[in-house]
Amino acid sequence: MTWIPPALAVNPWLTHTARIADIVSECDGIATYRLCLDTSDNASAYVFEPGQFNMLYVPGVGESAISMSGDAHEPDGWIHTVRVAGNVTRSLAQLECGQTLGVRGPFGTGWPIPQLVGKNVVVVAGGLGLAPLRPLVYHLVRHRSQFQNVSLIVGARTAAGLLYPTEYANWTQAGIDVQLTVDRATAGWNGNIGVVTALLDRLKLNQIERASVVTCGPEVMMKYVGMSAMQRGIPAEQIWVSMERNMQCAAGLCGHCQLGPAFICKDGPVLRYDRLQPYLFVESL
Amino acid sequence: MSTTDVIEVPILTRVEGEGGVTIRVRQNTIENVQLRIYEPPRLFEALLCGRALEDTPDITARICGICPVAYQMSSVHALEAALGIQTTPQIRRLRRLLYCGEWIESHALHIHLLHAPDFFGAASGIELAQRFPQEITRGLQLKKHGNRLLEALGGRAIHPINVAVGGFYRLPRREELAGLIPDFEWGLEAAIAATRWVASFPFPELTQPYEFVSLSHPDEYPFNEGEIVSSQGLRVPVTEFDRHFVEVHVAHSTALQAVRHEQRTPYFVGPLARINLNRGQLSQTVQRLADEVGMESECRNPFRSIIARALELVQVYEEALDILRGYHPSGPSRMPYQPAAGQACAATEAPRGLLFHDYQIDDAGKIRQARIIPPTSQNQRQIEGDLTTYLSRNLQAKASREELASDCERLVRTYDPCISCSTHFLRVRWEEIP
Amino acid sequence: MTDRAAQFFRKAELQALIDELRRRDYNVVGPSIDQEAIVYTELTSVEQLPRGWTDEQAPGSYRLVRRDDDAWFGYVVGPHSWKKYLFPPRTKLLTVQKTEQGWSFLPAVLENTKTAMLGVRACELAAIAVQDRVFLGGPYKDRDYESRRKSLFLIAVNCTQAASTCFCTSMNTGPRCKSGFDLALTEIESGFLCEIGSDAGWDVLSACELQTATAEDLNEAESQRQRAVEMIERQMRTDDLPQLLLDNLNHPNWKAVGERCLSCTNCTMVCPTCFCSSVSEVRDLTTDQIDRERTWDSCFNPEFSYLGGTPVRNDTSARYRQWLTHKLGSWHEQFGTSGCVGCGRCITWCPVGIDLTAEVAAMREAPAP
Amino acid sequence: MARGRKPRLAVFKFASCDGCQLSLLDAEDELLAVCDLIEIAHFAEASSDLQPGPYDVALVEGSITTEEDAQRILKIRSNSRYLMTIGACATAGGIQALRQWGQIEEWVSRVYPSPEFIHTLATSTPIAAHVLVDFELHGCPVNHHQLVDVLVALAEGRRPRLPTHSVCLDCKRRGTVCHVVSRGIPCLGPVTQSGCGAICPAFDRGCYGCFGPSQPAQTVPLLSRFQALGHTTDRLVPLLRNFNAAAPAFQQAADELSELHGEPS
Ligand SMILES: Cc1cc2nc3c(=O)[nH]c(=O)nc-3n(C[C@H](O)[C@H](O)[C@H](O)COP(=O)(O)OP(=O)(O)OC[C@H]3O[C@@H](n4cnc5c(N)ncnc54)[C@H](O)[C@@H]3O)c2cc1C
Ligand code: SF4
Ligand code: SF4
Ligand code: SF4
Repeated sequence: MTWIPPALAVNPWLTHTARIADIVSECDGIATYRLCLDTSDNASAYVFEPGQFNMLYVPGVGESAISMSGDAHEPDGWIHTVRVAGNVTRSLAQLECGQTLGVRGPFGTGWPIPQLVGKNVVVVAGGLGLAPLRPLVYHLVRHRSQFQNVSLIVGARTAAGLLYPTEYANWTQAGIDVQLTVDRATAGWNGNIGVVTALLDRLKLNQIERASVVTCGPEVMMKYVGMSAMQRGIPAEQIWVSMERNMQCAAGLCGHCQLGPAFICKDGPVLRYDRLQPYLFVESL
Repeated sequence: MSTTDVIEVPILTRVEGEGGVTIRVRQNTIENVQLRIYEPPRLFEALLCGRALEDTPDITARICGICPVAYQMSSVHALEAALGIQTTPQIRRLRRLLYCGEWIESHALHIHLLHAPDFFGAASGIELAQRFPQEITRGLQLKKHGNRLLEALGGRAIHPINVAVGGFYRLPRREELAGLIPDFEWGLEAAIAATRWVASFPFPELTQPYEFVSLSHPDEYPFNEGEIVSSQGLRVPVTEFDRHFVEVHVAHSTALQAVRHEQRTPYFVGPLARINLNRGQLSQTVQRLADEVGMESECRNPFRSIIARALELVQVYEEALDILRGYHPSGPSRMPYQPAAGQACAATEAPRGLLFHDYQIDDAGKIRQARIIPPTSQNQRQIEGDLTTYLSRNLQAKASREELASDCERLVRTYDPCISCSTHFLRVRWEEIP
Repeated sequence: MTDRAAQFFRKAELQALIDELRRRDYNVVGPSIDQEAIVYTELTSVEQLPRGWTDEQAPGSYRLVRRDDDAWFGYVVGPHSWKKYLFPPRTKLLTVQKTEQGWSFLPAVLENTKTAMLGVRACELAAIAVQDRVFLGGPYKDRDYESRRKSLFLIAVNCTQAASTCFCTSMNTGPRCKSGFDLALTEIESGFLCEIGSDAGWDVLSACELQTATAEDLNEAESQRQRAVEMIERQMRTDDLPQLLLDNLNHPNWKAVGERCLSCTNCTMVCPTCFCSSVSEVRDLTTDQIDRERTWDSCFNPEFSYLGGTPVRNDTSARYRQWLTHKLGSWHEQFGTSGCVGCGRCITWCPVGIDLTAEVAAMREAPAP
Repeated sequence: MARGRKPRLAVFKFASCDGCQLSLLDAEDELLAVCDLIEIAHFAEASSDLQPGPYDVALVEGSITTEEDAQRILKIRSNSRYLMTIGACATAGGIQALRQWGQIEEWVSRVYPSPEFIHTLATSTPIAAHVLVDFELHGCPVNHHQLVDVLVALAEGRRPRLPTHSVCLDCKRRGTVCHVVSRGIPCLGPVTQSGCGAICPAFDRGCYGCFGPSQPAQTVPLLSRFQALGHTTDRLVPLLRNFNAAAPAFQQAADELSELHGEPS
């Protein structure tokens, strides 16, 4: 069970003032923010597990669930990578350094790090799905020796949509097999073209029964990743996905995010594939 | 100016609905003046035919978003007369109360946002608010009270949903109305202050030998009941409306305009007419206030109708408070009835003046024929007459067309014309003189 | 805990009980007639009770009718449920203010509402227990619910009749009130038999003139309660429900019911356990203050499952399926109980009379291929 | 909207009662605050200062019933970045759309003694039948809180968003007892879009659909329920043919009902 901050357990609506400390533009419509709480400059205020998320609140507009995308070991603020999707994220994108917004969290389950220890780990990210996976990648890099082979498959629509490109070299150096693919090649691209599952299918995995897959990206992509992984003999119990649903409370009280028996906000967003399987393929559930 | 000239006010602003004025000048004399209404016809009288009579108050409300209650009131009174329905004193009081809400809303709107800017050369009430922040904010509060009352009793301010043939769908609970009392106590004082404020405005000189027409009731300031009276001594029941008033086709225009039946002369309806003809029915407070602010006992200056409107505002605040304080719901919310064939008419006092409805229904309770004469179509001829007089006097003195045009607009605005309700107006077609 | 055996008091004593609770600052709420139905509202006097009235219910139909006796609680359950007091239709969550330094966020001030509910039925006690699990049983507590719940006083009343839509016996929630109350009454002709469920209940009861129940009283009460049991016609098999629903997520009946269902949300609104809500911004333009407010919402509302531009559950049948499978199926896994207590409200108050027990039966009879 | 500059608002009227634009003035508490966010560039009912376009936001009230208006709306569209229709007339043709079930010549001559002077179309069509509409605000009249919300959203550069669910949800939130169930009254709440606050049921009458069809508007099962309750087509067809008579879901439902019963439609 994920650790829940005691103050949130008794009032999940507890919202803190956060100030924008840095904004780094990633690619078209996507930026990474560092948010610092007004009430605390203490690193312990930013404790989270890779895979968890915060609710970011722009007053007068609304809230959005946004994953942590920073390094859990170097907490100097909340790091979030946000894509402009609708009103909340657009209003967020209009804010400048020094301006404030509301934050509550962290919420949700993290990636199953203890279960990955000693395993061949395959991380599959689609588009913005790399954001919630980056804290996990940092962990893998930092504790590389605890894991067997580690592969990171990153897919994007075009090369310009590949998130955090400057970091791939470090990750490779740390012993992670980073593989990139795009749906559509643009000038200058001479890497893979095609869906992430194609790379997954080709991936060399010496001990299938010791392999685990973690994935985040568009729901269809994750479905196919799950299917491909299982076809290669990886049991459903060793596949984890991070789901997305409409969320209002993030605490299992509002009913919006249900998928079958799971509340994506508190039982997820990271869920084991076998738990989702009966529901994931039912249309409009 | 050239010998033949056309001065146009293309869009009358700060009036409800859309219209314009065209004035033709030849050899420095006014040849003719037309108030043009280019509201496209919506054919209410036709679309009512075949509808169940209980739909009438909901449908006729849509004739005008500014004074929907007036349409609801005239229609239910006419239909009740046709069916022989007698309502209870409580229903009657609540209907007066509902009308109070509409008058407050409409008068406060016209005084503060539409008319007052004219006296200070402001383009709008919002602009005027920079100069008179307290007065305009106070006016908005008054307007809001009217709306809150309409909501409490009618469900909402525009197109209330609670008016039924026979009464109301539901009587408001005591708390729903009693909650308004503190606001209305404040509002009564505020309305008095507003009256003093508007009475201090600089008024242009213009007096006309009008024939004022309104309802009149021996015991009360007129809303829903009374005889039709005029300043020329007319006093007849509403059922005789058609013998004394008629809608005519005018040669130079295709608009229907109401005039006195025999004389074919224009007449004047609205607050100024009501206050002139019913001064004795005003409360003591309002009578004293009228004297205090120097409102003549028969005022013939249309610009001063803003004072009449303000005095009426005070009058209806008092009346509303009285009804609110004494309200204890009891008895039926509406009277039952059996549909039966019949014909009847009724007139009530809309904020802008007399509103006449006439219906024929068949034995299944469906409308066979409807006729609706709104206040603005009754004033239209008078407005044109005023414009002619005013322009004849001022054509020489004021050289610029713009100035004259905006004077005309201002004069039209004193009538608070509501053009959206003008179901009888036509688009005027123009033949320019070369 | 002295003598907790059943007590008896005369009908008029109920007023003393109400007065005593009001003296202790409770807002006493209970059944009364309004809008041609028996609804829950603030009570100051027993005169407000629906004496001599009963309700006749059928799918999509409810009528208030005169009884031939003067029973005070001679009805079943109406369009309101008690959840409106514990989980109100609108609740303020947060107040946001603009300051020189930026936004500041203040948790909503909890309303100090001591509520005493009079006339809670067995299925309704069960529903409160279900919502307790939803709002208080998980890792996050709903503090508004918690504060309301903590100061709640519950006077249950046993059913002495049942409506055609009731099926509490199938859901094992009634008609007899077994626990979860401070006091539980059974109405007989001369007065009320009263069971005591808590110290607080016993304490409040001191305001009434009590008598010891005679054997005759006890018999009459028992046969009244038995009458309710016997009147229950509707049945639903529950042992296999979660699995049945899980196995039939693609059953053609979902489409069929989706064509009849209005997606109007009435069933979820009247259901005493449904807890879905949404949050909205209530902005005061003149003061720059914003309240974040939670309002009742429903899984039948298409926008409820909005995600990235379109609803996930984008037709009525998908939404009906979500409701039913949640209520009767996944609720078990989430909260260790069924989400349905068998009160029958959703059957009665569906404007077109859709009956969840019939929909389940349809699936049971012809499981999906 | 462009940042740093107040968006310029214009209000235009077609065949209508004025009630929807009046709603803006009915937002007494917010009016002055809204004017801080938005520049009123053209609003004849409220201001004599009529500025020429282009406008950032045009509010359009009323339906198209004349040839001239059909031309005028084209000009307005080309002069406006964002065009929003307000009210049942502009979004569905309004009550005056009933003419499409009648004979226009006969209707005109019923009202006017000289029908030859009347130039009106046989239809009353919504604005969206003529030009692209960016956002529709429903209601007869619109709800002024919704109107203010939408204007503030636009001024702040957000996409306006309003609930499209049924009136029933609001009806239950306010604790009103369902009339269909408890009294057998035909109420259009289940198929009508939220926005009014469910006032009709709260005043003991059925909803008459003035906010137009909800999503989804399941008229078929609702109407057959009403028929089972004893309501005749004679009553149900006019109920649907009110202020949103020409809104597709209501129009279709009413036409189907009257066809089923051999009424000329
Ligand atoms: C666990 C989790 C983690 C996430 N992490 C990230 C991340 O790291 N980075 C990132 O960029 N995104 C992330 N997302 C996605 C992100 O939350 C959504 O893209 C975001 O909420 C969009 O907000 P918006 O207001 O800009 O978009 P909108 O599409 O406008 O929606 C915002 C919310 O407003 C409501 N809403 C808006 N329009 C409607 C409508 N028409 N009907 C009903 N409701 C409506 C809904 O509640 C919706 O959720 C994550 C989502 C989840 C669930
Ligand atoms: S689902 Fe229906 S029967 Fe069950 S508790 Fe809810 S309203 Fe009552
Ligand atoms: S009264 Fe009308 S709006 Fe209210 S719940 Fe019933 S059907 Fe819906
Ligand atoms: S008719 Fe319907 S939508 Fe219109 S005000 Fe009444 S309840 Fe609301």
